[in-house]
Amino acid sequence: MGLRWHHFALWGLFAVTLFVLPEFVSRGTLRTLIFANFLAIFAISWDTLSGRTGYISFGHPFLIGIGAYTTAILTKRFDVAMEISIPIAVIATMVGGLIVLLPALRIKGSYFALVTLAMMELIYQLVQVIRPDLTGGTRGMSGLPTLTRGAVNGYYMSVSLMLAIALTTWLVMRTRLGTALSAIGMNEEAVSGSGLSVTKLKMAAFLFSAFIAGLGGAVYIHYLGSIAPRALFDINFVFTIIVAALIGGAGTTVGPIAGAFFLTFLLEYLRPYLPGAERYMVYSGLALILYMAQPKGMWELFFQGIAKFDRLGRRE
Amino acid sequence: MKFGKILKAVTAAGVISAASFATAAYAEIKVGFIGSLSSDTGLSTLRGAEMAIEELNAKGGVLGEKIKLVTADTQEDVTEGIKAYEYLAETEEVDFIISGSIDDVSLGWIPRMQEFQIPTLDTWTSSISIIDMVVQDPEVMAPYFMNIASDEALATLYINFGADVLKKQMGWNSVVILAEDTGFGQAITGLVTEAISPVAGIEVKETIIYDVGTVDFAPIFAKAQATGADFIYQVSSVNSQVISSQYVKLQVPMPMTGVNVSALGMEYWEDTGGAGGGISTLSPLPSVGFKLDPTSQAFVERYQAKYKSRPVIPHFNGFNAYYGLTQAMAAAEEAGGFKDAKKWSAAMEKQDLKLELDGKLWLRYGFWGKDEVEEVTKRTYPHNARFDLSAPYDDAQPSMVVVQWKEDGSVGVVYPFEYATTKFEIPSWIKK
Amino acid sequence: MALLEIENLSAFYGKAQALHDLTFNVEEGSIIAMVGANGAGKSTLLDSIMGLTQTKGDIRLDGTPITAAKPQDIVVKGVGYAPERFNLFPYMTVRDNLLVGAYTAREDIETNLDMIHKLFPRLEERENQETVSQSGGERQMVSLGRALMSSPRLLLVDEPTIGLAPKVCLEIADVLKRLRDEFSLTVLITEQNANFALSLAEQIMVLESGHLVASGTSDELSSDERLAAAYFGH
Amino acid sequence: MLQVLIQGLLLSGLYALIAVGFTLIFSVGRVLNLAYGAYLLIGGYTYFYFSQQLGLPKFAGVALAGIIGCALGILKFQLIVRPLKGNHVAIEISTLILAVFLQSVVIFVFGDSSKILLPIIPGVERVAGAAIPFSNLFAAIASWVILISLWLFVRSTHMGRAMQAVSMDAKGAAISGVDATKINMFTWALSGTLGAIAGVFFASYTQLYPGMWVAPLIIAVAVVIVGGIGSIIGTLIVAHIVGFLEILTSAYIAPELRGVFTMLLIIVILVWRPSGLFGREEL
Repeated sequence: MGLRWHHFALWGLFAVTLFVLPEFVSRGTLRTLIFANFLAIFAISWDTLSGRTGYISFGHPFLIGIGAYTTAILTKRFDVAMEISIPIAVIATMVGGLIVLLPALRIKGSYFALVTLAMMELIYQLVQVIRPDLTGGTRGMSGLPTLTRGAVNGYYMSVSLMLAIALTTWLVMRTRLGTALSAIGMNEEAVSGSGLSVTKLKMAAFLFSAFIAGLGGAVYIHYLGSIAPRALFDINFVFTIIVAALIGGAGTTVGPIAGAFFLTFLLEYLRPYLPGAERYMVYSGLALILYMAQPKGMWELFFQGIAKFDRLGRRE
Repeated sequence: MKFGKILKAVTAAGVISAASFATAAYAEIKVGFIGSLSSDTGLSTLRGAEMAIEELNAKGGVLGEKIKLVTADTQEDVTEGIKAYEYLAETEEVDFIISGSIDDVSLGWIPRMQEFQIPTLDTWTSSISIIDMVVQDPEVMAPYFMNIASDEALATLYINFGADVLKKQMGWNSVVILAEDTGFGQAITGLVTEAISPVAGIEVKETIIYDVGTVDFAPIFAKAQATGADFIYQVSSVNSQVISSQYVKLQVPMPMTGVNVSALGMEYWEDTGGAGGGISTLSPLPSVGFKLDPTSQAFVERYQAKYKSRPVIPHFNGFNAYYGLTQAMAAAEEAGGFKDAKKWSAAMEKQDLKLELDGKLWLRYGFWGKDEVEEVTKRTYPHNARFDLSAPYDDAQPSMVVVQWKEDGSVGVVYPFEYATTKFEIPSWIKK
Repeated sequence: MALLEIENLSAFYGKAQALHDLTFNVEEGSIIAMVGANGAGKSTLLDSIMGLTQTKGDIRLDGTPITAAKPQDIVVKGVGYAPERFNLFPYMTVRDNLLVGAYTAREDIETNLDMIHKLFPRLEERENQETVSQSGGERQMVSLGRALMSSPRLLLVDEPTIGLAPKVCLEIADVLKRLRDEFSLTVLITEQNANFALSLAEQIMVLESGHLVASGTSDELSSDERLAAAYFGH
Repeated sequence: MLQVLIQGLLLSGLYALIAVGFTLIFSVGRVLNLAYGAYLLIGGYTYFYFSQQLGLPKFAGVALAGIIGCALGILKFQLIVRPLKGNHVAIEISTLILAVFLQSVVIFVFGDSSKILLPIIPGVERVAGAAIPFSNLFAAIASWVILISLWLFVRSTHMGRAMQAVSMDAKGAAISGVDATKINMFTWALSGTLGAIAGVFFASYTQLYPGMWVAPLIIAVAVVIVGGIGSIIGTLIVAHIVGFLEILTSAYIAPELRGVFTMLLIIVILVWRPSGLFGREEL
């Protein structure tokens, strides 16, 4: 797997930094960090599916929504305890992942992106009309049970979950499975030519991505305490997830996290100057420039920057 | 070497910015606004609050401290609403929150209000389910007030309008309900369906629910016509100018009345490009088509001098924010600030502002007591605006009126008769 | 002055070099064949002349440099190309395929169509057929026809006989000869089938791994024993 | 029955008009322009600004919307599509970002609240209980006219054939002397113009609001997927399938289900016949 001690040292340092953060920052900043953590989870989930295998999903909230709605309905309508409903939600999402897989077995490229977009639209419309007594229809549900109260607890919960998911993903992606997934992204025919079962590999990627999405989605709505289809199955939400993953750096684990943190804080820092939706003008404008400049993401820019400074340093 | 230096600088900058975040300045009363900053209704609340704060500060502030307003946009989105409430509570650490949120957004952040216990005044949502929460859990909901009459009052007034005008004057016997698929739509539809037949004697032929994203209403109107009902009752709060402008553009040969939130503002005529004549809607009191009392009129004049952009006249929730914020500050004076939410709540419950027009009570900002039972609906409305459902409305305002836009672009009140400035009419293209 | 002059031409795919310092001339009114095995760089050479690859060196047409010019400009200057895989427009009819070929030579459509129909009567019969449903031989004819629609002076044909039945090969060879004799075109073809090349071209060049290893008339090359063994099978 | 037929034709015409510009880019440029809906957004707001706010004649408003849409299409091609050199994923993602950017710009300039446009051609006629607003009738007829002339243009002009050629075989087009860059730019300009004009009609029937780019994009996606790429007549037919499906659902099943069947249709078609009903086996 090519693990080195410094990998763990860096992860440890990262974790420790995040865990001591509540001592130094205000509760308001913690709330922002919580959203950054959840966005990071969703971006990692998107990245394991799309960033690595090249199957671009424009309907990722489809998966997140299955997890979120399953646990919301179970806890709100059937009084199921969250300890039970969340695992069920994760399993339901993985089943959803298999549904996404079906078209992927036949179609690729832009068409796959379109079918995922259609799936998101479909579930958005269905949630509103099929059994609104269960789903809450257009307006969703509020007053769901919450896992924690208060900014500090919410922060520790979200950061632990995010770190656990990130570390797991990182480890999994360093195995041969991860290599094979990236290989699918580069050249699917070559992978199938090399005797590996592309279908099984895709299934692994889709299930893994769905697992993260379901877990993240379920915990997210038990943090928010409410669920609304308009906010969830929204192309703007898709946009935020994809941009986070890509700005940070697709195909890496740290990239989506960096992207999520960067973008969430950018939005929060803009709030005093542009309180409304105009904030997205700066956000998307910057995202567009960054993406056009370096489609591999900030992570790549960062490394290039270090290399440049190192060269400069040596010259002095 | 250089890289090391830059790293140091970056770290230093990070520490400084984190530290500046942690220390919040604290020498003033901070009011937080939560609502949509890009909708006319959201702006109404914000500006009403701004005007009240300006006046209070000119008089020396509250408890010797100046009032400062911070805003958080909900974008009419539940998740953004929760984020906005958290931002106000935790980053800005406000003392008091004034809300121009729509129903679904308020329902989203209510759990946060319960957690933070920040005195909060809603000026726009009329959701009866929030008042139900106050009934069920008065302790936790103590800091919450809603100074607009709730859905129940709205529906009840409409039933009276149905009996007095639609049935008696127009001779209509049956209705088809066209309701949007929102919390508000469901609540009003439920209340109206329950009562319109037994009280007003109007039969409900069918209820058609439509999605708020509906682009083309032609088939929906066709369906409504097919029911053979005498008129359409619409319930729309989101994008309601779409349905009304298509009603006019399609010249649907069937009268339509009901609740159309966009028709509550002066901008309705401009927004529909003039395609909005004939639409009538329920409306809270200080709204379009009214002569105002002197105090409110003075407020409107100052408002128009200050703001050149739309909305050109505050919606009723702008008045609610203006008077409500003044009352909240008065309650704070009495309770020694906002820190003790229970004490403030008790002081707020006692607030009572009566405005008269031509020697008669016309607008009242007061709240129902915990155990007070309203006569018509036979239930309690703690922390909800005080309304009076039966003429001569001498206990409080009727809370709701019916206004109608004419095809020439004028607007007037058609019901209750005591307030009426014009008569209810059907659009010219409908053959009688 | 030769119609096409090539001097020190090298071509690259990324960092890989596919052609090494080729220098040769194509005289006006001749048929020249470039012979070589698969992967020797024959297609790359034709692509390079058309401006489709990254090149170094000089290519001159009638004395004017066309190195690194855009394909459309090279077409305008009088080079027609019938590539190995034809690159036809599969869901367009034969006629429309030909008309696209006339994109830069719209005033010659009538004459060129006449000429093509004379050369390939079958194309006229099937002018409303989509090329996706045609046989290899027919596609080769459309491909040649399309190249001719631009009124070229120099025609580049990549592997005109690959995968075709012997009878069709003869037909193509006949057409190429007629193009030179009746319509005074200069033709540069590439061939794996050296015997076909011998039967057609007055001058033959041999390409091996991107290097030009021999060049001469058919007779000269046939008498070279090493080449004869390698390419001409005797 | 007649009523359903009339409503179906009107709505379908509007949908065809919306989808055609998107189809064009997808067929010729082979890229998904997720910012396609933004043409409608910008077109609608341009018309609103010039005709309704500044009071210019309606025709001038529509023409200006078309010009701005055309310029936007060219800019998009020059600034995003060309630099990304055929990297489809990158183009899709950047156009999505661009769409959100344009939406925020509209919010910044015009605010978030929705606006109702005056009908381009006022008036309404009733036939068999169905109302036919002249504006919609005009949009439906315009969509037929535009689509059929586009079909003729693509089939029988040099430019049109070159557009087909570029879409089918880039190398083949290049060696025929077709400048793919010019053709692509022309296609983007045409798509932008058509999109912006469709936006005026779409907005004048529904409403103008910053999020209005999503619904037309979904409609366009549906039409293109079900119809298959490269088929203009397919676009026209499928726009009618989608339009009638919605009207029939609203009339006979439930209005709130109107979008569900369209989405189901997309998914079923994509899984069952990925090249679409009228498309080619080129995946």
